[in-house]
Amino acid sequence: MLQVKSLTKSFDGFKAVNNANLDVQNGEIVAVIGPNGAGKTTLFNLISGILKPDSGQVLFKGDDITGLPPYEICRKRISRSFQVVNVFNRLSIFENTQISILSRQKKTWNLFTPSSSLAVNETNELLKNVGLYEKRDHISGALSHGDRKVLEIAMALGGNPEFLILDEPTAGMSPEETTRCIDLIKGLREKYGLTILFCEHDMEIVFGIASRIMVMVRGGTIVQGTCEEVRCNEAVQDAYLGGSDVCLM
Amino acid sequence: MDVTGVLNQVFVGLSRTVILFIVSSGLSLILGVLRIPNVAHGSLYMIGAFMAFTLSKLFGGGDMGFWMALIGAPLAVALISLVAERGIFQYLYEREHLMLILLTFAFSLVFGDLVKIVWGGEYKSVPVPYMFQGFIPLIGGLPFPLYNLFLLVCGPIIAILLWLLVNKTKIGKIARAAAVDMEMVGAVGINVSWVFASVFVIGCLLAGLGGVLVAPTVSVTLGMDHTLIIEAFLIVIMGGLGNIWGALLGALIFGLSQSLGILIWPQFGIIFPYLAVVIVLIFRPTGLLKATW
Amino acid sequence: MRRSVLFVVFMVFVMGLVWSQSGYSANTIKVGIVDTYSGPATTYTQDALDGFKLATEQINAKGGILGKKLEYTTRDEKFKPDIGLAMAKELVLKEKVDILAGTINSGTALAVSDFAKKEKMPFFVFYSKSEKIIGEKGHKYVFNMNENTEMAGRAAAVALSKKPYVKYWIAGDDYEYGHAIADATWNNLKKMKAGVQLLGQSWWKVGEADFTPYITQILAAKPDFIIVATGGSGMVNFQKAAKATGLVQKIPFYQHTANELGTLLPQGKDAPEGVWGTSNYFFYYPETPANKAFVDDFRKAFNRYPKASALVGFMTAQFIAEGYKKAGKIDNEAFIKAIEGMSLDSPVGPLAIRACDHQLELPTYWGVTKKDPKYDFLISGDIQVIAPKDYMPTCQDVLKLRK
Amino acid sequence: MATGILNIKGRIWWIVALVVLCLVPFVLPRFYVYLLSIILLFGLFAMSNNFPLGFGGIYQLHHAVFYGVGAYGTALVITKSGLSPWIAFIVGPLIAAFLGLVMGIICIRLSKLYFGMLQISLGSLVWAVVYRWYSFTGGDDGIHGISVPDIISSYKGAYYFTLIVTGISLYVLYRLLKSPYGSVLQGIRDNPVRSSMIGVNVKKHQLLALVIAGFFAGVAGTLFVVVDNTVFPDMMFWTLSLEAVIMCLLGGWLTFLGPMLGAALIVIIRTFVSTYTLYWALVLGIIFTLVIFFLPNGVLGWIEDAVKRKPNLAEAKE
Repeated sequence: MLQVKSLTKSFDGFKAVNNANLDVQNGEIVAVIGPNGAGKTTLFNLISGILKPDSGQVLFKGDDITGLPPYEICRKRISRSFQVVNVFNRLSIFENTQISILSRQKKTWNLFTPSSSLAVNETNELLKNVGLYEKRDHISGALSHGDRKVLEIAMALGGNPEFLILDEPTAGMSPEETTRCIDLIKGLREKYGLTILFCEHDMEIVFGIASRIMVMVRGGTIVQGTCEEVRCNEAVQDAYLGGSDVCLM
Repeated sequence: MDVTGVLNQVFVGLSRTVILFIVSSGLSLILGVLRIPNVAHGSLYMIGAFMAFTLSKLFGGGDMGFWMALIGAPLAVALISLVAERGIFQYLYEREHLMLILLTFAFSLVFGDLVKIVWGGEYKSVPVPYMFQGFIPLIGGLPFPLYNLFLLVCGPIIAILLWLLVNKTKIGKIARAAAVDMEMVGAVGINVSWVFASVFVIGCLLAGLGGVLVAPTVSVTLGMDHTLIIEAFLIVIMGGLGNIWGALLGALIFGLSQSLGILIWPQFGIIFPYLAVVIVLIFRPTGLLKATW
Repeated sequence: MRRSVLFVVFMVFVMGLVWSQSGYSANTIKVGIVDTYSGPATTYTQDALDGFKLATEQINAKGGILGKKLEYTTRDEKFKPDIGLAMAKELVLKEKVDILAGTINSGTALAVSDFAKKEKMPFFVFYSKSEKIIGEKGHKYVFNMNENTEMAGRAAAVALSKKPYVKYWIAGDDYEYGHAIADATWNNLKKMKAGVQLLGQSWWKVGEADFTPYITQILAAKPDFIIVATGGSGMVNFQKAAKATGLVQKIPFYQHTANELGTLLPQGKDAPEGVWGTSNYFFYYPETPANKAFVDDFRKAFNRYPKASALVGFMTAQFIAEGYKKAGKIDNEAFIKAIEGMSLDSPVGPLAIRACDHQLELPTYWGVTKKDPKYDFLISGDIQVIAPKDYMPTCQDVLKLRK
Repeated sequence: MATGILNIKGRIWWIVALVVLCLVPFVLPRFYVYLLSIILLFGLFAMSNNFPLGFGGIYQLHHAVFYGVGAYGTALVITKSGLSPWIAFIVGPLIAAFLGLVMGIICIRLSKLYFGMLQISLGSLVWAVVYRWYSFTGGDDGIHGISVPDIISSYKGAYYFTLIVTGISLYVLYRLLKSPYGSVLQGIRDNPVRSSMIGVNVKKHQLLALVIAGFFAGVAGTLFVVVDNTVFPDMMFWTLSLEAVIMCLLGGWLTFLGPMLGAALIVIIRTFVSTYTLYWALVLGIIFTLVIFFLPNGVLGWIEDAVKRKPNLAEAKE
C-alpha cells in the first residue's frame, strides 16, 4: 500500500533521514522503532507532506505522493496523529472532530451554513467510538494528556483514512491510559479496516500489536521484517543493546 | 549623476546606516533574546536625543557637553529601561507577541507624553561639537561634514564592541544560549531573569546612543520616534531576527536604498527602502541572515 | 477579586467620562481651539495659543464683550485630521462653543472648515498655510488669519525679482506645503521677471534628517540662487545642513520663515548667517510703541519673545471681540457681516480682514539672518517691508478658484 | 463566542440592542449620535481586523491600509467620476478587498511577525503613493467636503446608514465565523500544521480571510466618508493599524464583539479625556498597560470568563 524508497532529508547538513526504505501492505500494522533521534518523526513528516524530502520517493497505492502538500496527501486518505499533542486548543472536542469531518466532506468553503447543523451525527458517532462523547463540550486545551492523545486519533479518523500514521500514540500516558489506548487502536482498526503505521518506544506495545517492524538508526533503515526477524537481528541488537547476544524482549 | 555624485550619495547613505544600525541592533538584541517586539524602542531613542539636549546644555554646549551627553544620555536611558524591565516587562515574557506589541505601544504613548511634560512640545537643537564642525572635501571636491565622518567611525566600533559582547563575554554567551533554550539555561542554575534584564538594558542603551548621535544632525522633536521605530523593525526583520550582523546588513540596505533611490526617481525616493524590504522578504522569507528563532 | 474591582473602577471611570459636562455658563462667549500641541508644530501653536490667551485676558480686563466674558478651551489633535475633526465636532455639538479656531495642520483645517460651513459656525484658521482654505475651498464662515502659501510665494517673488539672480534651483520637503510654496514663488517670479531659469529640483521626504546628498547635487549644478521650500522641523534641519556643508557661503538661498524667531531660536548662535527669508512678524520690528507694548505684555505673561504665530492668536481674539461688539449681539451671521472688511490696530499697524475672501491683510518682511549682540540667537537684518497691496492676490483671482 | 444570533434566546438580545440603537437619535443630543456613528464604524473596522487576527491567527498588523483604500476609493469615485455615490459605496470596499487579495498573495507565504512586517512594508508603499500623488489623491491634505446623498448627510441619516451597514456587516461576519469555513479558520489559528493534516489548504483559507477583512475594512472606510465627509493619508498610516489591533486586544480578541467594545472604549476615552487634559495619550497608555496586566483576554474576554460560560454547543444538538 505504502512504499518509501531511499528517502533522504537533511537539516543544515545533518542527515535526519538517510536512505530510509519502508513497505507497508494493505491491512498491516507496521511499527517503526529506533533510538531517540533516529529520525522516526522526520520520516513521518516526510510521508505526510509536512516536510519535503531532498531525494527519494513515497508511493501510495502506486501513486507518487512525494513532496505533495499535507492537505493533498490527507485527501488521498492518509491521516496521522502527532507525538506532541497537536489539537485546536481553543475549541471544544466536538468542534475539533467536526472540523476534521467537515474538511473530509469538502465543506470548508461553505461560508454561510451554520456549522452547528452540519456533520453532527457523524461527529457524535465518531466521538462515541473513541469514548470522548461525554466530554464533547470540553475545551480541548483543558483536557488531560491522555484524552488529548485520544482526541488526536479521533481527528485523524475524521478524515476517514485508509492509512493511519500514529506518532508515539501512548507517549506520556499512564499505564491504564496506555492499555485503554492500545485496545482502542486495535478496535478502531477492525472497525474501520485501517492500515496503520506507528512508532513507539514501549517494546511491549510494539511486539504486542505490530505485524511487522522497521528499525531505524541514524536516519537509515537497518531492517524491516516480522517481529521474530527483527528481534534477533544482529544489527538491531547492536543498535539497541550494544551487541549483547540476547534477542530483544 | 556622475560617479562622484553616486559615491557621495553612498557616503551619506552610510552615515544614515550607522544610526539605523545602532538603534536596530538594540532592537534586534531584545527581540532575539527576550522575544519582545519593543515598539517603545523608538521612544527611548527619542529620550536619548532629548537627554543629549539637556546634558549638552548643562555642560556648556561645547565639546565637553557633547561628550558628556554621549556618555550620560545612554546611561540615563538605560536606567529608565531598567526600571521598566524590573517593574513591568519581567512579568510578561511569556505573553503573546501581540500583547507585547500592544504593551510596548502603550509605553510609547506614555513616554511620548512624558517627554512633552519634561521638555515641552517645542523642538530642540543640539549643536554639532566644535571639533566636528566644518567639512572635508571628498572625491571631486564635494563637501562631506566632519560629523558624518565621525559617525562613520562610530559604526564599526560599536559593531565590534557588540560582537565582542555577544561572543566573548559570559553574559553574551548566556544570552545566546537563553535565546535558544531558556529553560535549559535556567536549569543549570543561572539567574535568567537578570540576564534578561541586562540584555534589555543593553538594547535600550543602544537606542539611547543612537538618539544622542543623531541629535546634532536633526532637530530633536516629539514624533521622531515614530518614523524611526518602523524603519528599525523592518531592518531587523529584513536582516534576520536577533542577528546583530543581520541588523547591520539590513541597515545598510535600508540606508543605501534610501539615498540611492533619490538618484533614480527623486519624487518617489521614499518608497525604495520599503521596496527593498518587500523584495528581500519575498525571496528570503525569514530574513537575509540566520534568525535566532 | 482584585480584577473585578479594577474592572468596576474602570467602567465607572468610562461612564463618568461620558456623562460629565464641563462647566458651561450662558454668560460667556466660548472659543473652541483645536490644534496640535505635541510634536514639532508646537513651536508655532503654543505661541498662537498664548497670543490668544493674552488678548483674552486684556479683553476681559476691559469688561469683556457685550457684558460677557471671552473664554476658550483647547484640544490637542496631535496632527491627525480625523481626531481634529472629531474634536471640532465635540466642541461645537457638546461643548457648544460659539466660534472655532486653530490648527496648524492643513488637512485638519480643511476638514474642520467643511464642517464649519455645514454648521454655519465661524472658523478662524491660525497657522495652516494652504491656499485652498480661502481659495478653492473657501466659504462664508472661514477666516484665514495668517499668510498662505500663495501669499508667501508672491511676497518672495516680489523681493527676488529685484535681485540679479537668474539661474534658480528649487528644493524642499516633499509634501503639499513644500510644493505649494515653491510653485507659488517660482510661478510668480517667472511672471515678474523675464529670463529666469530653473536648473532643477530636489525633493526629500518630510522629516529628512540628512540633506547632504541633495546639497551636493545642488552644488554640482551651480545655480545662482536656491528656493528652499521647507516647513516645520525641516527649516532647522536644512539650515544646520547648509551650515555644516558650507552651502550658505557658496550659494544664497531663501526659505519662507527662515528669518523668523521660530526657526532661529532653537539654533541659538549656531544658526547660519546670510539666509534670506520672509516672515509676517518680528518682535523687534517695527519699533513702534504698539509692538513694544505687545512684546512687553507677552514677555511678562510667558517669559519669552513672541513669534509670528503669537500675533495671529493675539489678533484673532481682538477681531472676535470687536466683531461681536460691532454686531451688537451674539449671532453668527451678524458677526460675520460685522467682521468683513473690519480693520484693527495691531502691533504691526492696522490690519484688515478682506471682505471678499476673509483673508487677513498682513505685511510681509523680507530679510536676511544675522547675528546681533543683544540676543543669543540670530535675528533678521536688512528688513524690507512688502505691503499687502503689493503682493496679495486680487479678490478676483481668489474668487475664481472657488468655482 | 458571543451569544448566538442563531438561537432564539440570543436573537432576542440582538433585537433589543438593535431597537435601543435605533431609538438613540430621538433621545440623545446630536453629538452623541455622531459619537455613536464613529464608534460603530471604528468597531466594524476593528472587528474586520480581528477576523484574520483573532479568528485566523494571522498577524494582520497593517489593517488601516484597507480601511484607507476603501475610503479613498469611495471618495475618489464620488469626486472624480460622475457616478452615483451609492455605486461608490460598493466600489470602495471592493477595491479594498482586491488590495486584500493582492497583498495577501504576496504576504501569505510568511507567518506571524514576518507576515505582519511584510504587510507593513507593502502598506507603507501604498501610503507613500497616496501621500504624494497630489493630482489624484490630494496628497497629504486629503480630500474634503465629499458630498453624499441627502438622505444620509444629516447626523441622523449618517447614523442610521452606519447602523444598518454595520449591523448587516456584523451579521455576515458572524455567519462566516459560525460556518464550516469559520470553524476551519479558528482551527488554523490554533494549529496550522494540524489543519493541513486534516486536509485543509491553510494558505487558501487564510487568503480568503484577508480578502473578507479587506472588504469590511473598506466598508468601515466608506462609512467614515459618509459620517465625516473627508479622507486623508493618515487613515492608512501604520499607527492607526496598531490602534485597531489595540481595540481588538483591549476588548478581547478571542470574542466576537470584543473589538467593538474596544473601539467604543478607545473612542470614548479619547474624546472625553481630551476635554480635560492635553495628555490624553498618557491616560490611554496607562489604561492599556493596566488592561494587559490584569485582563489579558481583554475586557469582554474577561467578562465571559467571569460568567464562566461553557462553550455553548446546545446549538449543535439537532
